[in-house]
Amino acid sequence: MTTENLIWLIPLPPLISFALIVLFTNKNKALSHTVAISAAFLSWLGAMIVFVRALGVEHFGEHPFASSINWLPTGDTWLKVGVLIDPLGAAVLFFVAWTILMIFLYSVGYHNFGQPAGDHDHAGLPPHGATVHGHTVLSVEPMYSRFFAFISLFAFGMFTLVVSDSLLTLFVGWEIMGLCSYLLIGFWYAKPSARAAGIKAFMTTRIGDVFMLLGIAFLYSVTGTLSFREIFTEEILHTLASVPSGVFGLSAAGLIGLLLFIGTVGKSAQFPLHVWLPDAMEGPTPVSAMIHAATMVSAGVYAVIRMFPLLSMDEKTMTVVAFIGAFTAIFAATIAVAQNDIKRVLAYSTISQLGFMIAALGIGAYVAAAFHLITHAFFKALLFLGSGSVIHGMEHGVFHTGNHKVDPQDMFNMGGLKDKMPITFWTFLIGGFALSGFPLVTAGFWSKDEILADAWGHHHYIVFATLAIAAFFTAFYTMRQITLTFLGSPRTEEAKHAHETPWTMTTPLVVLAFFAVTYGWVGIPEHFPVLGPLVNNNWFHDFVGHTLEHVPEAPEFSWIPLLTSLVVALGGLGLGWFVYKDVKSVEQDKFQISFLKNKYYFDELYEVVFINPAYWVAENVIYKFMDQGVIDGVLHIFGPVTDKIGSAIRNYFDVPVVNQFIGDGSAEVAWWFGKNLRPIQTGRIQQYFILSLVVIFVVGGLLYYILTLA
Amino acid sequence: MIPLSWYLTFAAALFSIGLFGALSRRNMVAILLGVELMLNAVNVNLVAFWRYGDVAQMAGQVFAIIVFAVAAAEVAVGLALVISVYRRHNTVIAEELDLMKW
Amino acid sequence: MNFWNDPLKVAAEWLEGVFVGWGMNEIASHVLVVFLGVFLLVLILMVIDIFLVWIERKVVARFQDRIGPNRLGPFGLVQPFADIIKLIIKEDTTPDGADKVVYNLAPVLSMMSVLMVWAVVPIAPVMLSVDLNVGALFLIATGAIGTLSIIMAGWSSNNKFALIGGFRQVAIMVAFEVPMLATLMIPTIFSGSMNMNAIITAQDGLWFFVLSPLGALIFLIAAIAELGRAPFDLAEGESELVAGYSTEYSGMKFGMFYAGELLHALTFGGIWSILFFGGYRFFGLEQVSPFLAILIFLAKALLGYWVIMWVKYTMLRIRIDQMLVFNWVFLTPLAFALMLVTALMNALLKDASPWLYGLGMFLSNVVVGWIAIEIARSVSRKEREKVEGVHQVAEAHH
Amino acid sequence: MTTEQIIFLIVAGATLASGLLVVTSRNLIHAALWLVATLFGVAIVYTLLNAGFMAVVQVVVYIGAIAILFIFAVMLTRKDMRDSGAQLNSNWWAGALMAVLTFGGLFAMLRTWGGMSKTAAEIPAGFDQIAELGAQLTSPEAYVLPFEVASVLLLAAMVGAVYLAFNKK
Repeated sequence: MTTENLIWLIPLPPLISFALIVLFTNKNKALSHTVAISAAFLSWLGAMIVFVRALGVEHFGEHPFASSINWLPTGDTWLKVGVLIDPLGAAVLFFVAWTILMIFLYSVGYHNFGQPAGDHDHAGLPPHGATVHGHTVLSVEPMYSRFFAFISLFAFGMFTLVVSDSLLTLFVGWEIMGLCSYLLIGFWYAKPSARAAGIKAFMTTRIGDVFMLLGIAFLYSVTGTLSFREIFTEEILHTLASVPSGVFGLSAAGLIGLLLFIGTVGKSAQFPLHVWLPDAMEGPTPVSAMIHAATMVSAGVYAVIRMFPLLSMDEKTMTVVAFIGAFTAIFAATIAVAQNDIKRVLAYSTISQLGFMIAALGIGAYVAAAFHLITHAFFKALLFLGSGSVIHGMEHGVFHTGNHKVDPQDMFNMGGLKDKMPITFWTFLIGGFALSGFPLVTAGFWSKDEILADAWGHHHYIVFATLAIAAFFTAFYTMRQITLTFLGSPRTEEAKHAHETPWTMTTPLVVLAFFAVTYGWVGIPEHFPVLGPLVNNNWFHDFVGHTLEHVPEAPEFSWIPLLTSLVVALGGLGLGWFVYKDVKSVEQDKFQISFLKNKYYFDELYEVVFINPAYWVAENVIYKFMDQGVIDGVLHIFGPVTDKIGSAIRNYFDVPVVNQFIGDGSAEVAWWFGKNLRPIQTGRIQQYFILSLVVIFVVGGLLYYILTLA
Repeated sequence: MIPLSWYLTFAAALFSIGLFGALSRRNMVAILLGVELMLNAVNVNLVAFWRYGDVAQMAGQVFAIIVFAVAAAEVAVGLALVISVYRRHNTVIAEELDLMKW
Repeated sequence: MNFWNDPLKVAAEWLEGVFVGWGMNEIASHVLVVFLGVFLLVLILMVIDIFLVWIERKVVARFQDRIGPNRLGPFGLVQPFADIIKLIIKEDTTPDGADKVVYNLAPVLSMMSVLMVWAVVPIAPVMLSVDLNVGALFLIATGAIGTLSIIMAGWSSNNKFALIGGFRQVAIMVAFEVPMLATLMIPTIFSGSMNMNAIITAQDGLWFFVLSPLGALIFLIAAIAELGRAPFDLAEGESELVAGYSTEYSGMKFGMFYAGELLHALTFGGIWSILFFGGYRFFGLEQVSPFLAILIFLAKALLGYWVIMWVKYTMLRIRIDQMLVFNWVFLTPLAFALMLVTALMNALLKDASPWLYGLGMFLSNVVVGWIAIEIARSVSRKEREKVEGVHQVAEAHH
Repeated sequence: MTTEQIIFLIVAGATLASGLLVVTSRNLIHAALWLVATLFGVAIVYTLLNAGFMAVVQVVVYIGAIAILFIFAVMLTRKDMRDSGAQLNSNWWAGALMAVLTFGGLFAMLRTWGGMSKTAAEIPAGFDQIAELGAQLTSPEAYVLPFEVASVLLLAAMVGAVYLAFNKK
């Protein structure tokens, strides 16, 4: 099979799996997850083959794998759909395939496959446990098959997005993921908070998507194409850059870039549309991992990276992007410090890290953004799956003690899990250090260091300083999390009885931990002391950089960003450990600042600024004034008037004319004719025959007369 | 040599006789006899047109043969109906079988 | 061209010359000569018919270990003439309530249908009344007229026995026409024509009897049924219906039915010999003289007639329902199967050598016959078991 | 007038006369027998038209099967030997008028038609009508479909007739 055909096939297995599970295997849990994991495996296999083949191509940037077909006729041209795997696509495909496969595998364990059905579990609620021989144990998820169907569709959306060669198919995948995020965040739909979170995620991302669609439409109307390869030609980019858009003094390129970027802001939960992501924790943990690492938010960043040539055409847009990114990075990092929910900390850290990437793009650090996207995907997937594993272990303890009031997600209920869950601890530690940027060994260090180096090298000192502080906070809350969760001694009875999770959950952790460490090594800068000359090749920069026509220069090596990142990482970690090593309860936590804990009151702000006015407008303006006052009022006028007209018509036209004259009259006439014609129907076929012949002779004679004589 | 018109006139006369039979006889079997005469008249026309047209083209005879088949089918079913009706109503007079009128 | 090579043509031309010499119109003389020819043929046939009565009586006597007519003339040869005189001087009765015209027309039609067959029978290479290209089909057509005569006789007699006999005969004739028509197709397939002369010419090398013995057998059976002779003589089964459709006829009218039947039997013997035994051909002897050919043909026809008689005086009469069932469920399917197989084999072996062709045809006939007999045996065994099973139950009940 | 024409006139006259007797005779058996005579006359007309095969088939099918069936039907559907009562219905004059009008109309149309004076072409020597007929009836380019449809029609008619006439116990 040619690589191009193979790429076409990569998104298909999850889609087929979705259909199969929904239509056929819904009743059978084992069959459903077999189908879903097989599909994920097939896509993974295809992705790996494509990736390996891509590595073998010389000058892959100039000769990417691409093929397209005509899809929709639009006037005299065709709307094309196609696939494109260039270096960026190949790298993204690599991590997407790996993380999706791992999350699929993890989901089997997470949803307690093999456990008995719950005593009083309901579809739409998390499993409550089952009683076996007097013990309460974990029970299997009631909607197990449905979950695999949804994440299969999710995976289909992501693969479609990654392999697409145009904004059109990218947007299709994008929207499929939007739907899936809604479905999966609200997976336990009987929980009001999950329902609300699903709606919130859907609505919030929709705001971004509308702008993105505007951007796509604008782009198409200007260039007549949506294909990346056609847009990113020198000629079109320059045209776009030179055409003024008439908005904010931006060029067309700038405006389109800005609109597309707003889509990303929604999808990747950047300020000010970040509010949905923490709430998305309501979904099952594999979904969180899916959203935070493998698919959804990565898709947002991927889209911006994709559109980078367009974005970089306008300096103002770049500034906005850099500002939003940097602000989000520090803003979310500070919130994360005050969160007690283990997943919530990670959620804000995701927002913060995405801010890093966006900021890197904003300052033109294309490769660094892509690099951080990939390393982050690995270690954030690892962290989420690890936190899921922790929660799972805690739930085990909760079932053991039977005290269901204990929140298994609250870090202050944990502590000392290091010994109970060693695999989870060590892999979580690796993930956490990677997130903090622990020097040299972790992937996070190399990618974050590259961003800082780029910011310093390109003289974006404000961004550099902001990101450095954000990185410090990152290291601090990460260590806080690790310390509270794993170190010290158990703070509750439940934590004492926590238990290591099954192999289906730990295996993905180990695999992802491997990547969280090693993936950084492909991007060691050439001029890095000691290690640089040893590796002597910044492979990642070289590979991904060639996606662009002008390969971005790697920043000059400088000691300042290196030392900065060393200091913030180690300092943050150390401080975190120092502050929290003896904390026994929430009250002893000095950082429970309500301002941070309540996320700068953004939800409340939105409540006041947007939601309440919307409700007020809906209630008073739309409902009471427009609907009841104007529309109903008009209708109330219409009613009597039409009633009058109707009765007039009835009395003076319908009854006398239509009913009596036309209706009854026609019936009378028909009756009269029928009565008088009835004798003709004698039931004697010979008479009919004679009559028909008479008619034939009369008609024939007339015709003959008309045609020949007249 | 016989002119074509003779055959056609003969066929027309035979057809009219059959028509009279079909229109005027009371007995259903006799009506069918009249129908047979009409069919024969048609066949005479068909064969005559074959003879006076393109002899190599056998369409006239082919259609005459198909008329034979139709006639055979018509007689078989028609007479079966007549016998069936006779069993049920004990009559074969067409005028007495007017159950379906009005 | 002399008289001995083509006697009919020479005689006809001579006669025409004579008539024209008498001052007659040329066309009228031609019509007159044709009429005379037909008259001559009928005359000869009637004379042969008279002797058929003698032959029939002689043969049946021999079958029944008697001597038969032997008083009048040598070997009783004058006996038929005495019979005729008796028939003529008998009272000619017409039943009360009979449909007189139809009643009197029926025997004439009966005789006519037989005589009409001879219009297409080639009695010698040069002697053929009408060279009709659908000769074989003509047989069936005249058979239809024979059917008509019988139903007319049965109906017009105003007699229940006669009517039932007529119905029976018509049922038989209509039924056995089907396998006869199917077997008629077999010589047609072999010769590629329905023309009688062409069929005889095609039997140059091999008689069709050799190619299709089963076809010949089926044709014989159907012919006997058409004739209404034993074992299929149900229309006049004397123990049931007195004399069937001819019950009310007396005198020469009965004589015409009787003579018609005998002549019909001889006719079918002749047709059988033409279709399956080469007609007037006999190893080139027919080329010597037309008269010799006539003799050969007559001998073969009489042989066929003898076979029909042989069957008649050997077999028992069967029941009407048995007979119709025999036709519809055995003979007709067999005849159609044989026709299909023959047509298929003909298509397959068209270009094969004559030896292979003949062998293939013969073997296919044998196979079809064998299969038919096996099926008939298994069916009859089941029928017998059904009957005997019921019988045993009845006995046990006793 | 040639011999053929004389023969035709005689045959046609006899045929039409017997045809008239078919539709007018009181005795239905006689009517059926007159039908036989008419059909025979038509067969002779076919012979005059050089369609020998048609003539023979006419005799086989019409006289051998259809006429016999008619006679059977007449016999099976009567209570007495004779037919009593009126044989023509009350509208017979209208039927007669229609018949005469039909003939008149057809005759008038035939008189004005140009192809009436057409003369018959000689049938080419060696032209085998039956072989040609058979070939055309079984040739996919010609009439195999009507032929097959006719056979299906016959089958359906057979089944229908058997079903209708079957005396249900």
